[in-house]
Amino acid sequence: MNTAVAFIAAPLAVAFLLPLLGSRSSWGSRAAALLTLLALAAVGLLMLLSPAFPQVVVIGGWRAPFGISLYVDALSVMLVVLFDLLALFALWFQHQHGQEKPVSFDVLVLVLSAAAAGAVFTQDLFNLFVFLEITTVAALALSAPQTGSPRGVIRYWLFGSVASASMLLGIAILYSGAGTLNLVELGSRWGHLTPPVRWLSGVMILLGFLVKMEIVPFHVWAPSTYRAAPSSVGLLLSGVVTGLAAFSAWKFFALVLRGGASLPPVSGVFSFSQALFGLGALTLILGALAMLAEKDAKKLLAFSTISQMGLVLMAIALGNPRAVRAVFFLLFAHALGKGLLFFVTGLVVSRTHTSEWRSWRGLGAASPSLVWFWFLGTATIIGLPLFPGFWGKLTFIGGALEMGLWGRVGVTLLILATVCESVALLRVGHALWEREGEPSPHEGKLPTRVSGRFSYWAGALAFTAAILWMGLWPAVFSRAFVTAQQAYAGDGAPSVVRTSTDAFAQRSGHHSRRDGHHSRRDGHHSRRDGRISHRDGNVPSRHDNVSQGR
Amino acid sequence: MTRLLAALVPLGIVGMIAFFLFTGETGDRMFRGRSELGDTFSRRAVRSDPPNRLGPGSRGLENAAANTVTAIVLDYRGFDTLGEVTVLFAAVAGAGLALFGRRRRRGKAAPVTPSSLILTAAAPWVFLFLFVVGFAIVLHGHLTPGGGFPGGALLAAGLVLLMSASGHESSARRLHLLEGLSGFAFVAVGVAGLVWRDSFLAHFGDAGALGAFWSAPVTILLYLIIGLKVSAELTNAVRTLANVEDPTTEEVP
Amino acid sequence: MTWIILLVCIPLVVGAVAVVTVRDLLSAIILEGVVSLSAAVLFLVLGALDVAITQAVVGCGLTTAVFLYSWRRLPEKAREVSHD
Amino acid sequence: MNVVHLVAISALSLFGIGLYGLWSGRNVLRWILAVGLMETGINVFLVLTGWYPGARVPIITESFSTSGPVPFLDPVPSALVLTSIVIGLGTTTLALALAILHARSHGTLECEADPETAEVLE
Repeated sequence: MNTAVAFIAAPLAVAFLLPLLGSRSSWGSRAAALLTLLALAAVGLLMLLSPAFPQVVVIGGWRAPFGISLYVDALSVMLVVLFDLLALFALWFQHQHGQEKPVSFDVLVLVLSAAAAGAVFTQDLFNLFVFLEITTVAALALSAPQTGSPRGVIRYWLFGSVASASMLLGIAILYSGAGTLNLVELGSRWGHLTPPVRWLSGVMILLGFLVKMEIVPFHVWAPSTYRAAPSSVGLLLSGVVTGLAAFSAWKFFALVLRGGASLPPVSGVFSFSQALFGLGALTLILGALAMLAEKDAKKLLAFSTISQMGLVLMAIALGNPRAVRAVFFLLFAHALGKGLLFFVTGLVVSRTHTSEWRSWRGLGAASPSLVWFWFLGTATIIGLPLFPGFWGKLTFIGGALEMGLWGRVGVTLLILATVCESVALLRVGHALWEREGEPSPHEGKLPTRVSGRFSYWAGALAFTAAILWMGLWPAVFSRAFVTAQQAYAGDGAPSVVRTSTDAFAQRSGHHSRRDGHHSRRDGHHSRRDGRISHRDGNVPSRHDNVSQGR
Repeated sequence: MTRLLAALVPLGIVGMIAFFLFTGETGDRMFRGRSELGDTFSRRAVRSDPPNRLGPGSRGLENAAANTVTAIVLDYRGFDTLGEVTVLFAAVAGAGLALFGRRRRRGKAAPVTPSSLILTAAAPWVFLFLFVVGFAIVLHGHLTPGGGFPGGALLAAGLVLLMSASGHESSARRLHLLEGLSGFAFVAVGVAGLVWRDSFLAHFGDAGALGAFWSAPVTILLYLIIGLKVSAELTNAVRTLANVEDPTTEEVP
Repeated sequence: MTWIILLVCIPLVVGAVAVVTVRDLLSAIILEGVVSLSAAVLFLVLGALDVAITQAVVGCGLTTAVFLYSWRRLPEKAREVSHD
Repeated sequence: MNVVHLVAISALSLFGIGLYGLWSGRNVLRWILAVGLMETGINVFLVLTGWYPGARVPIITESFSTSGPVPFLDPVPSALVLTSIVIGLGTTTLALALAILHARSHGTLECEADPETAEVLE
């Protein structure tokens, strides 16, 4: 069951070979890149159909604490398929509607998708760092503008470098304390580390993730980078790079920090998770407010991403089963909705050559479908009932209300932010839709109709299908999310190591497979008194974190 | 004022880290040096107990590279190294994309350095020297410190020198060929491990005797690949950075 | 042994301070090379030979070379440091 | 306080000096140099986590005996540092390309906040 390796090895192999076809992006290199991603997405979907999850894939034949192993479950395969499809779409869009790019563009998108798959699957902290580093390098290079000022990207590089440095220092401190790099083993040794080691490494590593997630004091790089980057890259930055950072942050938080509960409280007043929750809430509300004031559509979408990531961080910090499922739902909903919004933005920008959304007035008259797709993306993000974001926010509210006062404040902020976000996004949609008033500045000089092309309908309908599927039939997703949440929260994840070790003893060097028996365990242990515990008390360090210390 | 703040905040951060790490129980536990992980690797004892005598000539080991760091870099944690090679590849490709994104380069690119007579005369010999030393370091990576990365860097230095001396850039196509094929070969070795040992990047074949030149064959192969890859990559990086057109003479189509 | 280790730390730290304080950018690049080289010597003294060689060749040699190559391609005006 | 701590303090001060360099200046090239300093500091720190007085080069020779403690420097951090050095070279190359782009479009390496992009929340 080494299929999961293909998601990393195949795009890399193709990426290495593509420059041999010439330095300009040719028909052949485009086809190779697109087909690779398409094939991988198909393989992923087939893997989901035959549920042999979860699997542990051992790399190099070395069992888990010694070598690097990949943990492959339905959730991670779904995420990888999502990332591959987004990468596929970004490439397709760039070639169909964007400016001509050299072959290194295709190469970097492939490398990005390989690294994203690696970071999703890996169970090793340093390996995770390496893969995140690859995504950062690829994203930086992709978003460097060929004309105009690269200042936004330089800021991205600056923040990214400091984040990586902080993360590496955290890893060094953690290694010197715990003597291992495997996430699961780190989690099981975490309780034996001294508080300073826990604090320093936890804060420094999470800082690295938070910068890449665009959480508020560290978000400064994002808007200008999104503005300078082509829309196809904006889609990748928002859906893949940021989503990946959020997923990795969750993985670290859940596996190693044990939901933050094992960190001693800062002062008895608030705990580590509460601090993270506060940061997330700040990000959520400030991002949404900034959207209202923003004139540039790409930056508006950047602030929307920031706001959504704030919500994701809040859910990560809450850490109860529902909130964890909300993390997954929100990541998927955000990637799909934001992908569609960037798609429309990219099309409009390729016609009008401006991302000031007020000057987009009247474009929708020529291509009404454009407006509908914008509204569809908006509905997905803000969470209209029966759209993906709805399930995310509903699960989040369910999780938050279990957590007492903090949760209720969070829900209030979420509602406020959703209102701001809706207003901001709908205003742009309205500008596209508007026919009356002063004549559009693009009147007459633009071939405004974009909807006649095959590539347009193919891309837009693919997104629509995915959004409708997730919105109307979330059961498939929900099942995978519940399984993953239980595996990571309970005995599942530690036995990732244990099982592969056992299997190793029998058949040296081979991968092993776990049966999904833990998925039958009930993960809901919410109690009505506002304190909850994930397991019934037998793991003392694992109890409620956000409401702890009140 | 900002300068003072800029000095005080890092000072505070570093002071805090140092204070917390060096005092109390943490201070006693930090920097003890050996880890269980490192010990297991050093004893080649991940799979089973090593033979009674682990030293030069021991056979039947799980990894016969005498240099433990090499054993970790290319075998136990070879996946990281694949990522590392990819970072370099992505960075060089990205530098190219950022600098030459939309511009078609016209005419001949600028020479890397103006060549002088002495340089032209000495270059082949220095190149030969660097080439031999570079390959020696690459091929002895499993026995002695060094290996593919520094060796590849020396090879690159030789190539760049040759480029500078001859005054024209070496054929981009040949560099791309080396870069692409060596990268592909790394993945191919990984797939070969998948085929023979049922695990990606697993080392196949007989590991040989510890300390012998012909031991750890896959390690030698991978370091050779890495050496070639790194040299192509770095030469390409220098070529990319050195050939940026002068902004005054540049024409934007 | 201890003294050698501590002796190597001096150019490391002093060089680093010089990198961020020296006015001329070209000198800063060269000083960065000195810092990298002292780090390589430190690795050597500590017994991490692999790291020492890689640091000397890649971290010191190549990084400085890449810096200098891009330095040559910077416009004259960009090489100056503004006086604040 | 022994020699390990003094070297660790030098490593950490390299990290701090790099931070100071990032904070105090606006020059892109200086930023790249400062990040390089931070990386060097972390690399030294990382190697140090595997070091103890008397540690030997982790290469198996005649004198290695399977019983008793392994006399080597912990090889795992060394392997990690190798990776980190090469990654550092990669990011530096890319950053220099960005610096050249900056010099091309602004004629200088001084990276001021863009008035165009400096708006809400920035």
